[in-house]
Amino acid sequence: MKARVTVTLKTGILDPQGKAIEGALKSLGVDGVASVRQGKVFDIELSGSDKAKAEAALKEAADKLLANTVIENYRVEVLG
Amino acid sequence: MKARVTVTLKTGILDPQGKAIEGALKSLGVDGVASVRQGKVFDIELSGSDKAKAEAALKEAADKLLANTVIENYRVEVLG
Amino acid sequence: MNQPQITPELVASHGLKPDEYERILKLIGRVPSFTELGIFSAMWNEHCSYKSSRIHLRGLPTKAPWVIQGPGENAGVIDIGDGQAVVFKMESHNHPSYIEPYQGATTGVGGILRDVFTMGARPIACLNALSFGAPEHPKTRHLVSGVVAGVGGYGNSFGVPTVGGQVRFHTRYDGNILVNAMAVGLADTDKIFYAAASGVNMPIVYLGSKTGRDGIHGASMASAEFDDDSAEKRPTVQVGDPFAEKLLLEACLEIMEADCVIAIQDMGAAGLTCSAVEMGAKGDLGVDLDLDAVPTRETGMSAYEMMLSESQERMLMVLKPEKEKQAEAIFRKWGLDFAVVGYTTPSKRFVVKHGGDVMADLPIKELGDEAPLYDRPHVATPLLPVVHARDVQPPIGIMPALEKLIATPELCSKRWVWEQYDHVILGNTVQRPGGDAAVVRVQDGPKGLALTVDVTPRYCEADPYQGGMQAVAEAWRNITAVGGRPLAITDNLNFGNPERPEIMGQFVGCLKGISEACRTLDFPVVSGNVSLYNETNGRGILPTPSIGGVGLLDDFTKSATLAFKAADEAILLIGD
Amino acid sequence: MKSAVLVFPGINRERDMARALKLASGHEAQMVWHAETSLPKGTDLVVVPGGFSYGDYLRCGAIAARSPVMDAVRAFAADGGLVLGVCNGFQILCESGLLPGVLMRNAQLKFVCRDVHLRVERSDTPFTRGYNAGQIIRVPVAHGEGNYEADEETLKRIEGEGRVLYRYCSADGVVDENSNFNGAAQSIAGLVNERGNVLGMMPHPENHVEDIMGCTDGRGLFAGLVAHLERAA
Ligand SMILES: Nc1ncnc2c1ncn2[C@@H]1O[C@H](COP(=O)(O)OP(=O)(O)O)[C@@H](O)[C@H]1O
Repeated sequence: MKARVTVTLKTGILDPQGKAIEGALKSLGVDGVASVRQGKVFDIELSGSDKAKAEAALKEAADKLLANTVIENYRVEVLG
Repeated sequence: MKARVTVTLKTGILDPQGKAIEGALKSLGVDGVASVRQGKVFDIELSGSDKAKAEAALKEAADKLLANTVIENYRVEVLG
Repeated sequence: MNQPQITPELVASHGLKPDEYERILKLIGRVPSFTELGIFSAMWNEHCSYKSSRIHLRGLPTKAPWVIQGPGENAGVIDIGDGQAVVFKMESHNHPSYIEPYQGATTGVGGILRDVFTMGARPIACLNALSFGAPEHPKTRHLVSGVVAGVGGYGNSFGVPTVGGQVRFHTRYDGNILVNAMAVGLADTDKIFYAAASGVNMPIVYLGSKTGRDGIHGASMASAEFDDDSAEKRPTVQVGDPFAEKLLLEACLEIMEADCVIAIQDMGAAGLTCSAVEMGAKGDLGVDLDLDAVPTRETGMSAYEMMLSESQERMLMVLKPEKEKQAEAIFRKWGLDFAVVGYTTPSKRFVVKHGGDVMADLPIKELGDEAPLYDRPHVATPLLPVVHARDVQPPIGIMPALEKLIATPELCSKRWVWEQYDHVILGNTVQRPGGDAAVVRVQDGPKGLALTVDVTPRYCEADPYQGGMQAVAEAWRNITAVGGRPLAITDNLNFGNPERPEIMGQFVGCLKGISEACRTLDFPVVSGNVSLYNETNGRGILPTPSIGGVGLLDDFTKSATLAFKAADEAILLIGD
Repeated sequence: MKSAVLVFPGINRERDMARALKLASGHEAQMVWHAETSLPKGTDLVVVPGGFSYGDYLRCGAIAARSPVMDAVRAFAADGGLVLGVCNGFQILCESGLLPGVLMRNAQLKFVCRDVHLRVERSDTPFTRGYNAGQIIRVPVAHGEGNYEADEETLKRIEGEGRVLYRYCSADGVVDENSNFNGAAQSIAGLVNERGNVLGMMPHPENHVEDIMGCTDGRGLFAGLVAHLERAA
């Protein structure tokens, strides 16, 4: 099974990287960019075929490690 | 308009980050994880309301800056 | 297994010339298999065989009473007394850094660090010499930021201070940047490890990261000229993993300490092929490899791909059989792969098996010894007329000229570069970047090492012989200026296409100058690297033989720095 | 002073730290491997040194923070034991929940290695008693992600409780935008937990303890710890 966990910064947390990219895009002349926030994706291969179990395992993975829940939110999608 | 650019490593390219995370998840006892590959997401706010134009601008942004097209692929989604 | 037919096109795409292929046919008496063709292409390209440069390199002085190991091993070794040795080498990663600056630079630094710790030394310092195109060239900014971040990214994480180097800009590097990395390590003189295998039926062990399809054809790429569409022929880029390398360092030093190792060799360019052949050939032994045992990162890898993969952070080792379990336990502790992938044999043949089939069976010594050797035609660089100072009208006043000079990218402060490198880690950096040579304390002292990298390509182009001499002399002076006694150098000879007589003339001229200076100063060459074909659309780089010098201070506290210490002191000018 | 220096895969300043501890206390520090589940008996001080644990992949310090030995460190800290985290060690302490907040990428997005000045905010703590309050010290930094961030409320609490011990400043002690080279909130270079027994800091005092580095301003921190523990003993 394939799954994707997407981790993004909570609103209100400063994102120096996103801000720098924002600036860089502007100076490269890319039009219309108002703001950029950077996050991470994890593409995960899972053994087994139980979707509910997979989702639970991924939630555990995100809570325990993939996201720092003090500053980050996450979303789990099992793609099948 | 909101959009998301997702950048992932091309297949075959070594992903030291993914490898380390994979190992950590295993030693944390998260079940069934066979492999992990890490990528990035950029959540971008755009001014204007022309979807096609936005998509073109984001492609340009990805090619010029957000992705390293030598080793990475990217996907652009304009969410409206 | 479906193997491609060996056609002239296939041979050519492996960078082998028709007469070189004839040589292969004569040597083995049959048409090579696809895997064998790959092995020959790896062994016989410029990068591994030094076919254009070998005969000229023979002229370099390589001996002195303090030289323990000259060129020919992973790195050179010199004696600094008290049972201590310094192990060092410089190597280029020019072409990969142009294609992917960050990863090209990281893997360059990683490779040279492996060369040093393979010999049993703990790395204590890194230096780097970088040549970029004109600042206003559209690619320069991207290349500079990628390369500098990559050099730093690897060394900082690995945990070795980067203490010196050079940065230059010139339009002749627009299409071919140079990334030369030097590493320096410290070892005990009685615990140096070499590549030569010994003993029949000894286990050959694969260590480190898994093998993937990285950089296949990388070694051949390093020996081919670029043209406008080389950006399209993107090879699989190698990615550096400094974390894996740090683990590899600690694990290697630990098994060496535990006396498990007979021979060890880093898997650099053309990884498994070059390392296995070298270990066997140097030990007068054959090698049987079973590729089914090689740890791989991707499924379905062919013998050809495994033999040519340039995945990083890997080593090959011949182990004392009775120590196998102990060595394996050490590697497992560090979370690294460990696999017995073959044995030494008395046959002097290089046999590669995969899935039960013999994919290659070649005479091991001839693979290296019978590589083509060229004495390429060369013409001396015509000397320019001597210009006397009295014949030149100053175009501007002295102060404006000075201001203009120190504002050039070439001469301005390089702080913006070395501040991105951790230069204080390990707590031994007595003189940080910014001076003539860096000074690094040896363990707890009182000895110190003076380290520098130098060359002035403009001089080498105007007069290769003088330019070569000057580069050595500058390294000598920089070491002397901080109070060091110059001991030995490593060189990294970066030139254009050697098939052009003018370029070959630059190469030959510079080497003569380097030899002459080294001989006169008793400053031998103990290791080095040659990078040719640095040329795009027929325009070569400036001849750039980087010289990395190492000197010794008996007491590091007596090192001299360049800052004036007080007002009202006399300023002396020495020399002529 | 019996100190334990934690070693995670990828840590690389453990030797620098051990040398500084030895110079200050006369005792060899004990290296403790990440897979251990307990600390050596009689440990007075746990040090989490600098480096790139697990390559700093994922987030700095994230993977190390979940190592077995960190449970022992949490218990040690809960008992009032002294814990010092430097650079990657600071990041690990934040990730493990021993300290609030997070270290983000430097504002200029580059790794920076240079000497910086710090203002010692108070001298009545085990981690600062070797200095005077308001003293300016010079120590090196070497990091790419040392930009301290926490939410408004946490920052207010930290400041209200006087938990910032070291702040980036200029050579003459001015704390402002210019001297705040990595963009850290309130120029925070080092702070303690609520109880005051766990310090995390980005700069490397352990690299400024010998004359050869041209400055010995880092000594005070270690000397202070030794003095504190001797008095407690
Ligand atoms: N790529 C680099 N990495 C580290 N240090 C560098 C680098 N380039 C230059 N430096 C350092 O900056 C200082 C000035 O360099 P350079 O202008 O080449 O000096 P010089 O011509 O006096 O040898 C030297 O101390 C040198 O080691």
